Amino acid sequence: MNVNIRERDGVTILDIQGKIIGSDSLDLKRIIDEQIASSAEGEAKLLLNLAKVPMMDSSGLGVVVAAYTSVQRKKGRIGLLNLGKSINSLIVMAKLITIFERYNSEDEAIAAMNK
Amino acid sequence: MNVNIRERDGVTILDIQGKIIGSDSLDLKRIIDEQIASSAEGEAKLLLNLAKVPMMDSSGLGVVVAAYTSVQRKKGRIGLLNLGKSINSLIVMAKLITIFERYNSEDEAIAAMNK
Amino acid sequence: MPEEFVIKLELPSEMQLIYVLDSVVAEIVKEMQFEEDAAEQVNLAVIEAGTNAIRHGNKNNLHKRAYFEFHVSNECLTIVVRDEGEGFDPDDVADPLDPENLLSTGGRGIFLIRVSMDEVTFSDHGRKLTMVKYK
Amino acid sequence: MPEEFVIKLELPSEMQLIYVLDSVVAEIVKEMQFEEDAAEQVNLAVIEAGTNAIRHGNKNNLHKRAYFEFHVSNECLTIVVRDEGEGFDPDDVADPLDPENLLSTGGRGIFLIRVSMDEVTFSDHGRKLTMVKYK
Ligand SMILES: Nc1ncnc2c1ncn2[C@@H]1O[C@H](COP(=O)(O)OP(=O)(O)O)[C@@H](O)[C@H]1O
Ligand SMILES: Nc1ncnc2c1ncn2[C@@H]1O[C@H](COP(=O)(O)OP(=O)(O)O)[C@@H](O)[C@H]1O
Repeated sequence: MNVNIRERDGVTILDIQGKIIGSDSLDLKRIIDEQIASSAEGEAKLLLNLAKVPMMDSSGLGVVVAAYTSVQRKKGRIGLLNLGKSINSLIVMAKLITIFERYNSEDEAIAAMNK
Repeated sequence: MNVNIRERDGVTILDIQGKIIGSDSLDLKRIIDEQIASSAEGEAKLLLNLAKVPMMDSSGLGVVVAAYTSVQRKKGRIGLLNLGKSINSLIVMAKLITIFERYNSEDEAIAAMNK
Repeated sequence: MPEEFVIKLELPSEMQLIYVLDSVVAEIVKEMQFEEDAAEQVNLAVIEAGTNAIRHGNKNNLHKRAYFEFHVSNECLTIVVRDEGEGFDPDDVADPLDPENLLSTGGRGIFLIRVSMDEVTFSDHGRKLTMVKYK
Repeated sequence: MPEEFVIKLELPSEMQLIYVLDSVVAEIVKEMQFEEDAAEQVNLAVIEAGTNAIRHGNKNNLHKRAYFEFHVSNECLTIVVRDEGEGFDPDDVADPLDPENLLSTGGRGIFLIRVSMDEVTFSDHGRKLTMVKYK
Protein backbone atom coordinates (compact mmCIF):
# COMPACT_ATOMS: atom_id res chain seq x y z
CA MET A 1 0.00 0.00 0.00
CA ASN A 2 1.18 3.50 -0.89
CA VAL A 3 -0.39 6.78 0.14
CA ASN A 4 0.05 10.11 -1.60
CA ILE A 5 -1.25 13.19 0.18
CA ARG A 6 -2.41 16.38 -1.54
CA GLU A 7 -4.57 19.41 -0.73
CA ARG A 8 -7.38 20.84 -2.82
CA ASP A 9 -9.67 23.69 -1.77
CA GLY A 10 -9.18 22.98 1.89
CA VAL A 11 -9.71 19.24 1.54
CA THR A 12 -6.87 16.80 2.23
CA ILE A 13 -6.97 14.05 -0.37
CA LEU A 14 -5.28 10.75 0.34
CA ASP A 15 -4.67 8.83 -2.89
CA ILE A 16 -4.21 5.29 -1.72
CA GLN A 17 -2.75 2.62 -3.97
CA GLY A 18 -2.79 -1.14 -3.41
CA LYS A 19 -4.65 -3.54 -1.17
CA ILE A 20 -5.16 -2.45 2.43
CA ILE A 21 -4.59 -5.70 4.30
CA GLY A 22 -2.64 -6.93 7.30
CA SER A 23 -0.23 -4.38 8.67
CA ASP A 24 -1.13 -1.80 6.04
CA SER A 25 -3.95 -0.62 8.26
CA LEU A 26 -1.49 0.44 10.97
CA ASP A 27 0.43 2.49 8.43
CA LEU A 28 -2.75 4.04 7.11
CA LYS A 29 -3.98 4.82 10.61
CA ARG A 30 -0.76 6.64 11.42
CA ILE A 31 -1.05 8.78 8.28
CA ILE A 32 -4.70 9.63 8.87
CA ASP A 33 -4.16 10.41 12.55
CA GLU A 34 -1.40 12.86 11.65
CA GLN A 35 -3.64 14.64 9.18
CA ILE A 36 -6.46 14.93 11.67
CA ALA A 37 -4.14 16.04 14.48
CA SER A 38 -2.68 18.83 12.35
CA SER A 39 -6.10 20.27 11.45
CA ALA A 40 -7.81 22.94 13.51
CA GLU A 41 -11.28 22.34 15.00
CA GLY A 42 -13.89 22.33 12.23
CA GLU A 43 -11.22 22.28 9.50
CA ALA A 44 -10.46 18.55 9.23
CA LYS A 45 -11.73 17.57 5.80
CA LEU A 46 -10.41 14.22 4.64
CA LEU A 47 -11.13 12.54 1.33
CA LEU A 48 -9.88 8.96 0.90
CA ASN A 49 -9.44 8.18 -2.79
CA LEU A 50 -9.84 4.40 -3.05
CA ALA A 51 -9.85 4.20 -6.85
CA LYS A 52 -6.65 2.13 -6.81
CA VAL A 53 -7.50 -0.01 -3.79
CA PRO A 54 -8.74 -3.37 -5.09
CA MET A 55 -9.39 -4.77 -1.64
CA MET A 56 -9.60 -3.85 2.03
CA ASP A 57 -9.89 -6.16 5.02
CA SER A 58 -11.66 -5.64 8.33
CA SER A 59 -8.68 -3.91 9.93
CA GLY A 60 -8.62 -1.46 7.02
CA LEU A 61 -12.31 -0.85 7.51
CA GLY A 62 -11.67 -0.36 11.22
CA VAL A 63 -9.19 2.41 10.39
CA VAL A 64 -11.78 4.17 8.23
CA VAL A 65 -14.33 3.90 11.05
CA ALA A 66 -11.79 5.25 13.55
CA ALA A 67 -11.04 8.12 11.18
CA TYR A 68 -14.75 8.86 10.89
CA THR A 69 -15.09 9.02 14.66
CA SER A 70 -12.04 11.26 15.19
CA VAL A 71 -13.08 13.61 12.42
CA GLN A 72 -16.61 13.85 13.86
CA ARG A 73 -15.16 14.68 17.22
CA LYS A 74 -13.25 17.56 15.63
CA LYS A 75 -16.37 18.69 13.79
CA GLY A 76 -14.77 17.89 10.45
CA ARG A 77 -15.80 15.64 7.59
CA ILE A 78 -14.52 12.49 5.92
CA GLY A 79 -15.48 11.24 2.47
CA LEU A 80 -14.76 8.11 0.48
CA LEU A 81 -14.00 8.58 -3.21
CA ASN A 82 -14.21 6.02 -6.01
CA LEU A 83 -15.16 2.91 -4.07
CA GLY A 84 -14.74 -0.26 -6.08
CA LYS A 85 -17.34 -3.00 -5.98
CA SER A 86 -15.59 -5.14 -3.42
CA ILE A 87 -14.96 -2.36 -0.88
CA ASN A 88 -18.48 -1.11 -1.42
CA SER A 89 -19.90 -4.52 -0.58
CA LEU A 90 -17.62 -4.70 2.46
CA ILE A 91 -19.19 -1.48 3.72
CA VAL A 92 -22.67 -2.75 2.90
CA MET A 93 -22.08 -6.00 4.79
CA ALA A 94 -20.82 -4.07 7.81
CA LYS A 95 -23.98 -1.91 7.70
CA LEU A 96 -21.89 1.23 7.41
CA ILE A 97 -23.24 2.32 4.06
CA THR A 98 -25.43 5.04 5.52
CA ILE A 99 -22.66 6.34 7.74
CA PHE A 100 -20.01 7.24 5.16
CA GLU A 101 -20.23 10.04 2.59
CA ARG A 102 -19.37 8.42 -0.74
CA TYR A 103 -18.45 10.12 -4.03
CA ASN A 104 -17.68 9.01 -7.55
CA SER A 105 -16.01 12.19 -8.70
CA GLU A 106 -13.41 14.34 -7.06
CA ASP A 107 -15.04 17.60 -8.13
CA GLU A 108 -18.35 16.53 -6.69
CA ALA A 109 -16.67 15.44 -3.45
CA ILE A 110 -14.76 18.71 -3.03
CA ALA A 111 -17.87 20.77 -3.72
CA ALA A 112 -19.99 18.77 -1.27
CA MET A 113 -17.38 18.80 1.48
CA ASN A 114 -17.00 22.56 1.26
CA LYS A 115 -20.70 23.21 1.60
CA MET B 1 0.75 -16.38 -20.81
CA ASN B 2 -1.32 -15.11 -23.72
CA VAL B 3 -0.37 -15.05 -27.39
CA ASN B 4 -1.87 -12.83 -30.06
CA ILE B 5 -1.00 -13.62 -33.67
CA ARG B 6 -0.91 -11.08 -36.50
CA GLU B 7 0.62 -10.77 -39.95
CA ARG B 8 2.61 -7.86 -41.32
CA ASP B 9 4.35 -7.77 -44.72
CA GLY B 10 4.68 -11.53 -44.86
CA VAL B 11 5.98 -11.81 -41.30
CA THR B 12 3.94 -13.59 -38.62
CA ILE B 13 4.20 -11.63 -35.40
CA LEU B 14 3.44 -13.35 -32.11
CA ASP B 15 2.71 -10.79 -29.39
CA ILE B 16 3.30 -12.72 -26.21
CA GLN B 17 2.11 -11.45 -22.85
CA GLY B 18 3.09 -12.73 -19.42
CA LYS B 19 5.82 -14.91 -18.01
CA ILE B 20 6.73 -18.01 -20.00
CA ILE B 21 7.25 -20.57 -17.26
CA GLY B 22 6.19 -24.10 -16.47
CA SER B 23 3.54 -25.47 -18.79
CA ASP B 24 3.35 -22.22 -20.77
CA SER B 25 6.18 -23.49 -22.94
CA LEU B 26 4.06 -26.41 -24.18
CA ASP B 27 1.30 -24.01 -25.16
CA LEU B 28 3.76 -21.72 -26.89
CA LYS B 29 5.39 -24.63 -28.70
CA ARG B 30 2.03 -25.76 -30.06
CA ILE B 31 1.26 -22.27 -31.38
CA ILE B 32 4.68 -21.84 -32.99
CA ASP B 33 4.64 -25.33 -34.53
CA GLU B 34 1.28 -24.60 -36.16
CA GLN B 35 2.58 -21.39 -37.65
CA ILE B 36 5.66 -23.07 -39.05
CA ALA B 37 3.67 -26.05 -40.37
CA SER B 38 1.29 -23.78 -42.23
CA SER B 39 4.07 -21.87 -44.00
CA ALA B 40 5.50 -22.94 -47.35
CA GLU B 41 9.21 -23.67 -47.76
CA GLY B 42 11.21 -20.42 -47.56
CA GLU B 43 8.18 -18.47 -46.37
CA ALA B 44 8.23 -19.11 -42.64
CA LYS B 45 9.04 -15.75 -41.10
CA LEU B 46 8.34 -15.60 -37.39
CA LEU B 47 8.82 -12.62 -35.11
CA LEU B 48 8.36 -13.20 -31.38
CA ASN B 49 7.46 -9.95 -29.66
CA LEU B 50 8.65 -10.35 -26.07
CA ALA B 51 8.04 -6.77 -24.96
CA LYS B 52 5.47 -7.95 -22.42
CA VAL B 53 7.29 -11.06 -21.25
CA PRO B 54 9.00 -10.21 -17.97
CA MET B 55 10.55 -13.65 -17.58
CA MET B 56 11.22 -16.91 -19.39
CA ASP B 57 12.54 -20.15 -17.95
CA SER B 58 14.72 -22.81 -19.58
CA SER B 59 11.76 -24.67 -21.09
CA GLY B 60 10.62 -21.43 -22.70
CA LEU B 61 14.11 -20.93 -24.06
CA GLY B 62 14.03 -24.51 -25.31
CA VAL B 63 10.89 -23.72 -27.29
CA VAL B 64 12.58 -20.74 -28.91
CA VAL B 65 15.59 -22.91 -29.81
CA ALA B 66 13.29 -25.59 -31.25
CA ALA B 67 11.50 -22.93 -33.28
CA TYR B 68 14.83 -21.66 -34.58
CA THR B 69 15.80 -25.16 -35.70
CA SER B 70 12.46 -25.89 -37.42
CA VAL B 71 12.44 -22.56 -39.17
CA GLN B 72 16.03 -23.08 -40.38
CA ARG B 73 15.05 -26.46 -41.75
CA LYS B 74 12.30 -24.78 -43.75
CA LYS B 75 14.70 -22.09 -44.92
CA GLY B 76 12.72 -19.47 -43.06
CA ARG B 77 13.71 -16.92 -40.42
CA ILE B 78 12.90 -16.25 -36.80
CA GLY B 79 13.49 -13.01 -34.96
CA LEU B 80 13.15 -11.88 -31.34
CA LEU B 81 11.67 -8.44 -30.77
CA ASN B 82 11.96 -6.24 -27.68
CA LEU B 83 13.91 -8.50 -25.36
CA GLY B 84 13.88 -7.29 -21.77
CA LYS B 85 17.02 -7.35 -19.66
CA SER B 86 16.27 -10.62 -17.92
CA ILE B 87 15.50 -12.64 -21.07
CA ASN B 88 18.49 -11.08 -22.77
CA SER B 89 20.76 -12.22 -19.97
CA LEU B 90 19.16 -15.68 -20.11
CA ILE B 91 20.17 -15.89 -23.77
CA VAL B 92 23.63 -14.57 -23.01
CA MET B 93 24.14 -17.15 -20.25
CA ALA B 94 23.04 -19.93 -22.60
CA LYS B 95 25.57 -18.70 -25.21
CA LEU B 96 22.79 -18.24 -27.75
CA ILE B 97 23.26 -14.53 -28.21
CA THR B 98 24.99 -14.90 -31.59
CA ILE B 99 22.41 -17.38 -32.83
CA PHE B 100 19.23 -15.34 -32.60
CA GLU B 101 18.32 -12.30 -34.68
CA ARG B 102 17.28 -9.65 -32.18
CA TYR B 103 15.44 -6.36 -32.84
CA ASN B 104 14.32 -3.41 -30.79
CA SER B 105 11.80 -2.03 -33.25
CA GLU B 106 9.11 -3.77 -35.21
CA ASP B 107 9.74 -1.72 -38.36
CA GLU B 108 13.41 -2.57 -38.29
CA ALA B 109 12.61 -6.26 -37.75
CA ILE B 110 10.11 -6.43 -40.61
CA ALA B 111 12.51 -4.66 -42.99
CA ALA B 112 15.42 -6.93 -42.06
CA MET B 113 13.41 -10.13 -42.26
CA ASN B 114 12.16 -9.26 -45.73
CA LYS B 115 15.63 -8.62 -47.13
CA MET C 1 -6.75 -29.36 -13.72
CA PRO C 2 -6.77 -32.71 -11.93
CA GLU C 3 -9.55 -33.98 -9.67
CA GLU C 4 -8.50 -33.02 -6.19
CA PHE C 5 -5.32 -31.98 -4.47
CA VAL C 6 -3.92 -30.06 -1.53
CA ILE C 7 -1.57 -27.10 -1.40
CA LYS C 8 0.01 -26.30 1.96
CA LEU C 9 1.56 -23.09 3.21
CA GLU C 10 3.19 -22.49 6.56
CA LEU C 11 4.06 -19.02 7.80
CA PRO C 12 5.79 -17.69 10.90
CA SER C 13 3.63 -15.18 12.78
CA GLU C 14 4.69 -11.97 11.11
CA MET C 15 1.93 -9.76 9.77
CA GLN C 16 4.03 -8.56 6.84
CA LEU C 17 3.88 -12.09 5.45
CA ILE C 18 0.14 -11.79 4.91
CA TYR C 19 1.06 -10.76 1.38
CA VAL C 20 2.55 -14.20 0.75
CA LEU C 21 -0.77 -15.73 1.80
CA ASP C 22 -2.63 -13.23 -0.34
CA SER C 23 -0.63 -14.14 -3.44
CA VAL C 24 -1.13 -17.88 -2.94
CA VAL C 25 -4.89 -17.46 -2.63
CA ALA C 26 -4.97 -15.19 -5.67
CA GLU C 27 -3.24 -17.85 -7.80
CA ILE C 28 -5.47 -20.65 -6.55
CA VAL C 29 -8.77 -18.86 -7.19
CA LYS C 30 -7.47 -17.82 -10.61
CA GLU C 31 -6.46 -21.39 -11.42
CA MET C 32 -9.85 -22.66 -10.22
CA GLN C 33 -11.60 -20.03 -12.34
CA PHE C 34 -13.83 -18.73 -9.58
CA GLU C 35 -16.02 -15.84 -10.65
CA GLU C 36 -14.73 -12.42 -9.66
CA ASP C 37 -17.10 -11.85 -6.74
CA ALA C 38 -16.52 -15.29 -5.27
CA ALA C 39 -12.77 -14.92 -5.75
CA GLU C 40 -12.81 -11.66 -3.79
CA GLN C 41 -14.86 -13.24 -1.02
CA VAL C 42 -12.43 -16.14 -0.68
CA ASN C 43 -9.54 -13.70 -0.71
CA LEU C 44 -11.11 -11.63 2.08
CA ALA C 45 -11.98 -14.65 4.22
CA VAL C 46 -8.46 -16.05 3.99
CA ILE C 47 -6.85 -12.73 4.88
CA GLU C 48 -9.18 -12.37 7.88
CA ALA C 49 -8.45 -15.94 9.01
CA GLY C 50 -4.70 -15.52 8.52
CA THR C 51 -4.68 -12.23 10.37
CA ASN C 52 -6.57 -13.77 13.30
CA ALA C 53 -4.25 -16.79 13.43
CA ILE C 54 -1.16 -14.58 13.47
CA ARG C 55 -2.44 -11.75 15.68
CA HIS C 56 -4.93 -13.27 18.09
CA GLY C 57 -3.88 -16.93 17.99
CA ASN C 58 -0.12 -16.76 17.85
CA LYS C 59 0.09 -13.22 19.26
CA ASN C 60 2.71 -12.26 16.67
CA ASN C 61 5.13 -14.71 18.26
CA LEU C 62 7.56 -15.46 15.45
CA HIS C 63 8.25 -18.90 16.87
CA LYS C 64 4.63 -19.88 16.49
CA ARG C 65 3.38 -20.74 13.04
CA ALA C 66 0.18 -20.42 11.04
CA TYR C 67 -0.77 -23.39 8.84
CA PHE C 68 -2.85 -23.13 5.69
CA GLU C 69 -4.26 -25.95 3.60
CA PHE C 70 -6.04 -25.40 0.32
CA HIS C 71 -8.05 -28.43 -0.77
CA VAL C 72 -8.87 -27.91 -4.42
CA SER C 73 -11.60 -29.93 -6.09
CA ASN C 74 -13.80 -29.43 -9.12
CA GLU C 75 -16.74 -28.24 -7.05
CA CYS C 76 -15.18 -26.25 -4.24
CA LEU C 77 -12.21 -24.88 -2.41
CA THR C 78 -11.82 -25.96 1.21
CA ILE C 79 -9.41 -23.95 3.29
CA VAL C 80 -8.11 -25.00 6.68
CA VAL C 81 -6.34 -22.46 8.89
CA ARG C 82 -4.62 -23.47 12.10
CA ASP C 83 -2.67 -21.58 14.72
CA GLU C 84 -0.66 -22.47 17.81
CA GLY C 85 -2.40 -20.16 20.24
CA GLU C 86 -4.61 -20.63 23.29
CA GLY C 87 -7.82 -20.87 21.30
CA PHE C 88 -11.07 -19.00 21.95
CA ASP C 89 -14.82 -19.46 21.86
CA PRO C 90 -16.04 -18.43 18.41
CA ASP C 91 -19.66 -18.33 19.65
CA ASP C 92 -18.76 -15.79 22.29
CA VAL C 93 -17.79 -13.05 19.85
CA ALA C 94 -19.77 -9.79 19.81
CA ASP C 95 -22.11 -9.17 16.87
CA PRO C 96 -20.61 -6.35 14.79
CA LEU C 97 -24.07 -5.51 13.40
CA ASP C 98 -25.43 -4.78 16.86
CA PRO C 99 -26.09 -1.01 16.79
CA GLU C 100 -23.80 -0.42 19.74
CA ASN C 101 -20.92 -2.08 17.86
CA LEU C 102 -21.48 -0.46 14.49
CA LEU C 103 -18.80 2.16 15.02
CA SER C 104 -16.41 -0.20 16.73
CA THR C 105 -12.95 -0.20 15.15
CA GLY C 106 -12.65 -4.00 15.26
CA GLY C 107 -14.57 -7.22 15.64
CA ARG C 108 -15.70 -7.72 12.05
CA GLY C 109 -13.26 -10.42 10.95
CA ILE C 110 -15.16 -13.57 11.88
CA PHE C 111 -18.42 -12.00 10.74
CA LEU C 112 -16.89 -11.31 7.31
CA ILE C 113 -15.56 -14.85 7.10
CA ARG C 114 -19.05 -16.21 7.82
CA VAL C 115 -20.75 -14.08 5.19
CA SER C 116 -18.04 -14.61 2.56
CA MET C 117 -17.79 -18.40 2.67
CA ASP C 118 -20.45 -21.09 2.19
CA GLU C 119 -19.47 -23.26 5.15
CA VAL C 120 -17.49 -22.15 8.19
CA THR C 121 -16.56 -24.48 11.05
CA PHE C 122 -14.34 -23.79 14.02
CA SER C 123 -12.79 -26.70 15.90
CA ASP C 124 -9.99 -27.41 18.36
CA HIS C 125 -11.28 -24.54 20.58
CA GLY C 126 -11.07 -22.03 17.75
CA ARG C 127 -7.52 -22.94 16.79
CA LYS C 128 -8.71 -24.64 13.63
CA LEU C 129 -10.96 -22.99 11.10
CA THR C 130 -12.35 -24.91 8.12
CA MET C 131 -14.15 -22.99 5.43
CA VAL C 132 -15.62 -23.99 2.10
CA LYS C 133 -16.50 -22.00 -1.01
CA TYR C 134 -18.44 -23.67 -3.83
CA LYS C 135 -17.91 -22.64 -7.42
CA MET D 1 11.43 -7.66 9.33
CA PRO D 2 12.55 -10.03 12.07
CA GLU D 3 15.89 -11.80 12.21
CA GLU D 4 15.31 -15.16 10.62
CA PHE D 5 12.33 -17.30 9.78
CA VAL D 6 11.09 -20.05 7.50
CA ILE D 7 8.19 -20.11 5.06
CA LYS D 8 7.09 -23.51 3.78
CA LEU D 9 5.12 -24.41 0.70
CA GLU D 10 4.02 -27.87 -0.39
CA LEU D 11 2.62 -28.55 -3.85
CA PRO D 12 1.22 -31.62 -5.57
CA SER D 13 3.06 -32.42 -8.80
CA GLU D 14 1.00 -30.42 -11.25
CA MET D 15 2.90 -28.09 -13.53
CA GLN D 16 0.11 -25.52 -13.59
CA LEU D 17 0.81 -24.89 -9.91
CA ILE D 18 4.21 -23.45 -10.74
CA TYR D 19 2.47 -20.08 -10.69
CA VAL D 20 1.71 -20.52 -6.99
CA LEU D 21 5.42 -21.08 -6.41
CA ASP D 22 6.24 -18.11 -8.60
CA SER D 23 3.98 -15.79 -6.62
CA VAL D 24 5.40 -16.90 -3.26
CA VAL D 25 8.95 -16.26 -4.44
CA ALA D 26 7.97 -12.89 -5.87
CA GLU D 27 6.54 -11.78 -2.51
CA ILE D 28 9.54 -13.03 -0.55
CA VAL D 29 12.17 -11.32 -2.69
CA LYS D 30 10.08 -8.13 -2.62
CA GLU D 31 9.77 -8.30 1.17
CA MET D 32 13.53 -8.93 1.47
CA GLN D 33 14.22 -6.00 -0.84
CA PHE D 34 16.54 -7.86 -3.15
CA GLU D 35 17.82 -5.77 -6.04
CA GLU D 36 15.98 -6.34 -9.30
CA ASP D 37 18.64 -8.46 -10.99
CA ALA D 38 19.12 -10.67 -7.96
CA ALA D 39 15.35 -11.00 -7.53
CA GLU D 40 15.02 -12.21 -11.11
CA GLN D 41 17.85 -14.69 -10.65
CA VAL D 42 16.23 -16.15 -7.52
CA ASN D 43 12.90 -16.29 -9.33
CA LEU D 44 14.43 -18.17 -12.26
CA ALA D 45 16.34 -20.63 -10.06
CA VAL D 46 13.25 -21.48 -8.01
CA ILE D 47 11.11 -22.02 -11.11
CA GLU D 48 13.78 -24.30 -12.60
CA ALA D 49 14.11 -26.24 -9.35
CA GLY D 50 10.35 -26.54 -8.93
CA THR D 51 9.91 -27.65 -12.53
CA ASN D 52 12.59 -30.32 -12.11
CA ALA D 53 11.07 -31.58 -8.85
CA ILE D 54 7.62 -31.88 -10.39
CA ARG D 55 8.60 -33.13 -13.87
CA HIS D 56 11.76 -35.16 -13.44
CA GLY D 57 11.58 -36.04 -9.75
CA ASN D 58 7.90 -36.73 -9.20
CA LYS D 59 7.15 -37.41 -12.88
CA ASN D 60 3.96 -35.33 -12.69
CA ASN D 61 2.48 -37.89 -10.30
CA LEU D 62 -0.16 -35.90 -8.45
CA HIS D 63 0.21 -38.09 -5.38
CA LYS D 64 3.83 -37.12 -5.03
CA ARG D 65 4.60 -33.72 -3.60
CA ALA D 66 7.24 -31.04 -4.00
CA TYR D 67 8.43 -29.31 -0.82
CA PHE D 68 9.79 -25.79 -0.66
CA GLU D 69 11.41 -24.03 2.29
CA PHE D 70 12.39 -20.39 2.23
CA HIS D 71 14.81 -19.50 5.01
CA VAL D 72 14.82 -15.74 5.25
CA SER D 73 17.59 -13.92 7.10
CA ASN D 74 19.04 -10.44 6.97
CA GLU D 75 21.96 -11.52 4.80
CA CYS D 76 20.51 -14.14 2.49
CA LEU D 77 17.69 -16.28 1.28
CA THR D 78 18.22 -20.03 1.50
CA ILE D 79 15.83 -22.17 -0.50
CA VAL D 80 15.43 -25.91 -0.07
CA VAL D 81 13.55 -27.89 -2.72
CA ARG D 82 12.72 -31.57 -2.22
CA ASP D 83 10.88 -34.11 -4.31
CA GLU D 84 9.72 -37.71 -3.84
CA GLY D 85 11.31 -39.16 -6.96
CA GLU D 86 14.08 -41.66 -7.62
CA GLY D 87 16.83 -39.06 -7.52
CA PHE D 88 19.63 -38.57 -10.04
CA ASP D 89 23.31 -37.75 -10.23
CA PRO D 90 23.63 -33.97 -10.62
CA ASP D 91 27.29 -34.33 -11.65
CA ASP D 92 26.32 -36.52 -14.55
CA VAL D 93 24.34 -33.88 -16.40
CA ALA D 94 25.50 -32.75 -19.86
CA ASP D 95 27.07 -29.30 -20.16
CA PRO D 96 24.63 -27.08 -22.07
CA LEU D 97 27.49 -24.82 -23.16
CA ASP D 98 29.26 -27.67 -24.94
CA PRO D 99 29.02 -26.70 -28.65
CA GLU D 100 27.22 -29.91 -29.52
CA ASN D 101 24.50 -29.09 -26.94
CA LEU D 102 24.07 -25.42 -27.77
CA LEU D 103 20.99 -26.02 -29.92
CA SER D 104 19.53 -28.66 -27.64
CA THR D 105 15.93 -27.94 -26.63
CA GLY D 106 16.54 -28.86 -22.99
CA GLY D 107 19.19 -29.45 -20.37
CA ARG D 108 19.73 -25.86 -19.21
CA GLY D 109 17.81 -25.89 -15.92
CA ILE D 110 20.51 -26.99 -13.50
CA PHE D 111 23.07 -24.86 -15.31
CA LEU D 112 20.83 -21.79 -14.87
CA ILE D 113 20.32 -22.60 -11.19
CA ARG D 114 24.09 -22.76 -10.70
CA VAL D 115 24.78 -19.43 -12.43
CA SER D 116 21.84 -17.66 -10.77
CA MET D 117 22.48 -18.57 -7.15
CA ASP D 118 25.54 -18.04 -4.95
CA GLU D 119 25.65 -21.52 -3.41
CA VAL D 120 24.04 -24.65 -4.85
CA THR D 121 24.19 -28.05 -3.16
CA PHE D 122 22.44 -31.25 -4.13
CA SER D 123 21.95 -33.97 -1.54
CA ASP D 124 19.85 -37.11 -0.95
CA HIS D 125 20.83 -38.34 -4.45
CA GLY D 126 19.57 -35.19 -6.13
CA ARG D 127 16.20 -35.26 -4.38
CA LYS D 128 17.17 -32.31 -2.21
CA LEU D 129 18.50 -29.05 -3.58
CA THR D 130 19.72 -26.29 -1.29
CA MET D 131 20.52 -22.94 -2.78
CA VAL D 132 21.56 -19.61 -1.29
CA LYS D 133 21.40 -16.07 -2.58
CA TYR D 134 23.12 -13.27 -0.67
CA LYS D 135 21.77 -9.76 -0.67
N1 LIG E 1 -7.35 -17.60 16.01
C1 LIG E 1 -7.78 -16.97 17.11
N2 LIG E 1 -7.25 -17.27 18.34
C2 LIG E 1 -7.66 -16.63 19.45
N3 LIG E 1 -8.62 -15.67 19.47
C3 LIG E 1 -9.20 -15.34 18.31
C4 LIG E 1 -8.82 -15.95 17.07
N4 LIG E 1 -9.58 -15.42 16.10
C5 LIG E 1 -10.39 -14.52 16.67
N5 LIG E 1 -10.18 -14.44 18.01
C6 LIG E 1 -10.89 -13.60 19.00
O1 LIG E 1 -12.12 -13.20 18.43
C7 LIG E 1 -12.21 -11.79 18.39
C8 LIG E 1 -12.97 -11.33 17.17
O2 LIG E 1 -12.22 -11.58 16.01
P1 LIG E 1 -12.59 -10.85 14.67
O3 LIG E 1 -14.04 -11.00 14.44
O4 LIG E 1 -11.70 -11.37 13.60
O5 LIG E 1 -12.31 -9.31 14.91
P2 LIG E 1 -10.95 -8.56 15.32
O6 LIG E 1 -9.83 -9.40 14.79
O7 LIG E 1 -11.06 -7.24 14.65
O8 LIG E 1 -10.95 -8.45 16.80
C9 LIG E 1 -10.80 -11.30 18.45
O9 LIG E 1 -10.70 -10.01 18.99
C10 LIG E 1 -10.13 -12.34 19.32
O10 LIG E 1 -10.35 -12.05 20.68
N1 LIG F 1 14.70 -33.50 -9.28
C1 LIG F 1 15.15 -34.35 -10.22
N2 LIG F 1 14.92 -35.67 -10.14
C2 LIG F 1 15.38 -36.53 -11.09
N3 LIG F 1 16.08 -36.14 -12.16
C3 LIG F 1 16.36 -34.82 -12.30
C4 LIG F 1 15.92 -33.87 -11.35
N4 LIG F 1 16.34 -32.65 -11.76
C5 LIG F 1 17.01 -32.85 -12.90
N5 LIG F 1 17.04 -34.15 -13.24
C6 LIG F 1 17.71 -34.75 -14.42
O1 LIG F 1 18.70 -33.86 -14.88
C7 LIG F 1 18.46 -33.52 -16.24
C8 LIG F 1 18.88 -32.09 -16.52
O2 LIG F 1 17.99 -31.20 -15.87
P1 LIG F 1 17.95 -29.70 -16.31
O3 LIG F 1 19.34 -29.17 -16.39
O4 LIG F 1 17.02 -28.99 -15.41
O5 LIG F 1 17.37 -29.69 -17.80
P2 LIG F 1 15.97 -30.23 -18.35
O6 LIG F 1 15.00 -30.15 -17.23
O7 LIG F 1 15.65 -29.30 -19.47
O8 LIG F 1 16.20 -31.62 -18.83
C9 LIG F 1 17.00 -33.80 -16.47
O9 LIG F 1 16.72 -34.08 -17.82
C10 LIG F 1 16.76 -35.00 -15.57
O10 LIG F 1 17.14 -36.18 -16.21
